[in-house]
Amino acid sequence: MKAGDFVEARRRLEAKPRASREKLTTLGDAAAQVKDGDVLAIGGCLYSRTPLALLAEILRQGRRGLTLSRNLMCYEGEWFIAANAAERVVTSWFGIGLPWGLSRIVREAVESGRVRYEEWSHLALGLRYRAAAMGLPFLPTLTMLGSDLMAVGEARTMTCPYTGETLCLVPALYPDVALLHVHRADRYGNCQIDGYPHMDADLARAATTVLVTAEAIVPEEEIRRHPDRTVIPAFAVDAVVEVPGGAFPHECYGLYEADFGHFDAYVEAIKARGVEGVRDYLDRFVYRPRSHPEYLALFGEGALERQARLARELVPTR
Amino acid sequence: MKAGDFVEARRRLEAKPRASREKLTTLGDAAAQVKDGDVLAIGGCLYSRTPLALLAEILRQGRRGLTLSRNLMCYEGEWFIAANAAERVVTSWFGIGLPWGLSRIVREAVESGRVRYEEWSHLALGLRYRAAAMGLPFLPTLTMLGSDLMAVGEARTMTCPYTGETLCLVPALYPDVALLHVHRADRYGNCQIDGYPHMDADLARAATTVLVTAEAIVPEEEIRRHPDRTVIPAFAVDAVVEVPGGAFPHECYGLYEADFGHFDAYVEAIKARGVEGVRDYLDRFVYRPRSHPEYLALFGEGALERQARLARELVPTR
Amino acid sequence: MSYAATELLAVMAARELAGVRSVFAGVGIPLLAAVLARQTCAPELTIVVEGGSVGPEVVPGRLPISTNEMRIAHRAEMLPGITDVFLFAQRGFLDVGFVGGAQVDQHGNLNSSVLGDYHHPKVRLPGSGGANDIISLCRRVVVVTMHERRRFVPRVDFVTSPGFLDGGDARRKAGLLFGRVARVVTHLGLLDFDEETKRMRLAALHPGAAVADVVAQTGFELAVPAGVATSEPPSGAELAVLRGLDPDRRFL
Amino acid sequence: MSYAATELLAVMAARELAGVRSVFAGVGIPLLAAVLARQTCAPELTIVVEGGSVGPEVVPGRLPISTNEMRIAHRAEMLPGITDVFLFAQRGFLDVGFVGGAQVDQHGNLNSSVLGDYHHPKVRLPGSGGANDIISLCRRVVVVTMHERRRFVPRVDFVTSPGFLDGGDARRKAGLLFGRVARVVTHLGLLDFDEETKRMRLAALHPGAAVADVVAQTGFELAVPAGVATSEPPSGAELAVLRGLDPDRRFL
Repeated sequence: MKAGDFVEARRRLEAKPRASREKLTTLGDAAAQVKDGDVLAIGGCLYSRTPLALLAEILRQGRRGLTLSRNLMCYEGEWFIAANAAERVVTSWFGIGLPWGLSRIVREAVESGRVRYEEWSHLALGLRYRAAAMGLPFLPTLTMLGSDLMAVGEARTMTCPYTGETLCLVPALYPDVALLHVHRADRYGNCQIDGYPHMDADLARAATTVLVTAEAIVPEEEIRRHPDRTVIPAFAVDAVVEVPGGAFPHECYGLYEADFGHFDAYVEAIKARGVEGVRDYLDRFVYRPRSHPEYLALFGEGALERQARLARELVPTR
Repeated sequence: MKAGDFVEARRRLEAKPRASREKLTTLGDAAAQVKDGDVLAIGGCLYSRTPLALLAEILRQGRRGLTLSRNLMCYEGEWFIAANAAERVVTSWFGIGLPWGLSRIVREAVESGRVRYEEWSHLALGLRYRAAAMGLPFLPTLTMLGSDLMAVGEARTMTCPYTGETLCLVPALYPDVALLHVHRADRYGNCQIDGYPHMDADLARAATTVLVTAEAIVPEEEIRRHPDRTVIPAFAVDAVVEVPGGAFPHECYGLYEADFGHFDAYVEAIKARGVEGVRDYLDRFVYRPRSHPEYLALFGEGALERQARLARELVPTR
Repeated sequence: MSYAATELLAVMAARELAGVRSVFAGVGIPLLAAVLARQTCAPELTIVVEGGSVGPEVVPGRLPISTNEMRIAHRAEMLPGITDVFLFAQRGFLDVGFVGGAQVDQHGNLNSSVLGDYHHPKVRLPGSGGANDIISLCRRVVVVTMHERRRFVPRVDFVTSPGFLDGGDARRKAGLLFGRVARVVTHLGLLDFDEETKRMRLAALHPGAAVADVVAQTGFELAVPAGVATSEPPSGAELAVLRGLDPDRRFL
Repeated sequence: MSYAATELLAVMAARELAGVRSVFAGVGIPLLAAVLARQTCAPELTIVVEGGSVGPEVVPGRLPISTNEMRIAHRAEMLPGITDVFLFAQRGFLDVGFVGGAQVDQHGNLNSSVLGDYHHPKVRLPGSGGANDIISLCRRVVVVTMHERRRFVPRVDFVTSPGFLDGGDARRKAGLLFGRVARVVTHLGLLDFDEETKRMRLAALHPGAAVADVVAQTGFELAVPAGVATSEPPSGAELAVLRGLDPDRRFL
């Protein structure tokens, strides 16, 4: 879809076969809604609430030609590059974090021209999703002005009709599919998130199709008891899957802290064997496990419990 | 300030003497920050979370030439008209509700030309506050297009540079002062609201000065225990006053239901004596009471408790 | 079986929601119709109100008087805030919108702002509220109103909420790309709009109403096709639900 | 008393926050500096990070590695979401922003995107993240960086984050009406910008550094006023706070 094409975006939403009110399904059936060439929006931020279980299933189903968009892209982006599943990345930052240095995978893919990296400032990308969430073609902003980022993307400048000042316009980004991991949802798709909201609520409104994994599927009653905690309404959601630990070894606020030791090992393998290190990792952690519990078991006895303890030390649990 | 003048709005925010971190004060000192001729933004919606205690204090201090802006304006607007304190009203709807019919006070004031009524659609007005909350001159929207509301206000149309379609632009509304009533705040001004958020969070970001009454002042610890419940940050707030029942006889979600019987009596007096009915009401409920508890006592023994019971029947309390 | 005109109106409005998944409804008859539909022809209906409540339920006998009070937050699924609830409509999530007004004209335009001139009104009405937004942004809009000659005027004094404006493709030309006023439900009949001219025409008569009654209560020339059907009368079940919801007849 | 260059940098950055009420800071040295300032020269400081945390505290020894993880949500006052936290800066609420980059040039422009050409980069760097937003939207911006010749280039390969662009009023002309790059804090000294030309100049030397060291590590001609002051060395108290926060020297 052309950037900012709110008309086509709304038409797609209206033309979409309505999901049944009951949306509980499996990872396999949820991920099957992703098609080759789709533009995906990945929820959470960096290594927080990344929908890793959904992303792994999309790789297992062998999708190709995908565009990945995310506020800050973590190593899940490297997975899709190594698997030749992604040809374009739209983000404001790509890596894991200071201690792990520059991503060799990203460097090789982008410097060789094999993968396109479309860079936006963090706010600009957030506003692109928000413009779409609002059903608009663009949002104005004061950021990015004067920078070289204005020249390499689809941002434009306009003269403000009220003040005569120069404004930056960022075009709405309407993803084909949003992939989200939340704390709790009911079987209809009403979602609640604790702690950092990141950009998930905007993604759910922006995308044509919304796939959600939840740490827990709760009775409708629990949602209705705290309606002011609901951030995504059922009518925006197409599939819900219960996946405890669905973001592990990334963090899920209040429930488990990211496993930095695991990141170390992941990066060590890349330093040693480059992209082969990622492919070996995918074999072990993505393609071989026959279920998410089997995947979690690979982290060793009580790994999730250990990270849960660390999480409780940092933030209150409800 | 000219509609949409985001430059002047930010300059005012930057030029403002910084409130001390401690913001607990009295209704009198808080309301004293309102000046004659100010543009006010009133929080809540219609008869929900209306900052009545603050509004009454502003009337007691005899302000003049005010502009009142609110999403849906209830009878607090009639108070300012009857007191000759307001010359302009910016809203999308002005009244109390179906059972109470057209407002005779509004009709007389507007039809005689004594008070200017600037009408926007409900969403358009919400977007005007949101544009200001975002520090922007305007927001685009698809609403109001083609209607006669386009001709009577400061909305404009523009051709979308991405799609060529016609868009409506609504100019940011930057109030001088926002008046809000919330469920809980700490002494620094961090505010939490239960249930309906209405437009309060946007008002707090849009206004140059933000005055808050809270049902309860809570320890900083309680705020830090649930940071994801905070909707207004301390740095946006200038004054905080603890006023239990500060919205009564309007409702405060989960705490007390609106007292419709009181509305009936208020309207009966107007049917009988027109604006004099309002002036008598102001004498009794606004000018005479020497404190908010004294004001609440006028509703009779246990009125607040009765409405609290009704509230608990409707929505869960935490 | 006897029933009030308001009851008939609520029943006929409810039937417009058959199979619908989401409706943006105001308080009064529209809300009663939505709740009735949820219990009859639209079991999966999510009610959305502009005060910022999604999926609320209503306590019989405690009907909300405004769209932003606790009575309409009861057992809600979400309370998203006013601006955000309208943005759901702007994005295209909401199937049907119910609206009304003090005046409705032959092209489905509504007026709830002023009688006379905007700047020097004969009568200052309350204003748009969310009516303009609902009619501009929902997928399909149904006008719900009593059928009275003083309301059904050739041209509204002020277009608060745009129907088809001057007819033809005027609405599209104004930039309103989505949604349309599909029906006007009154206590006398059902009306729709000519595909070409976008002028109002009679689509069905409600039981007890004759074409002459509709014409007499319509202040403009109404197209009346031959052999207009008559709606099924309200059932005992439909009326029982309504009367259970509003036993004190606050709105019925 | 001996200290590492990184410790010196953190102390000097912290001092830039004296009396400041809010700072938009990234992880690493900037966050350490902000926490240090809060315990010394800026007791009322509210730390804001782009992951969406307002007023967090940090657990010594458990420093966050990203701005969007639980370690930096610890005892926060608010968790507003990423887009909304930047909008606080766009509205003008945030006093100071700390930024850095792989390259900084004589006009305070920063590059964290690419070395070489954007479309065919020699080195693809991680990207802007929030750096562009912080430098564009905060009231006052302080660049915090090690002082190395490879970083201090005449002109950045790519302007990820605009300082004064080509100098003079170029920044204002581009539409950046608010905020400005006020200072560059390095481990060798303090730099600011000529009011007219907006070219970088030496404002102070840090203890142990000579003008010659600064010049040697700067890849462009740096204005060096006569009689440049020397900063007070880090105090034992300042260093103790830092070392308590980062005992494993993950960032120091």
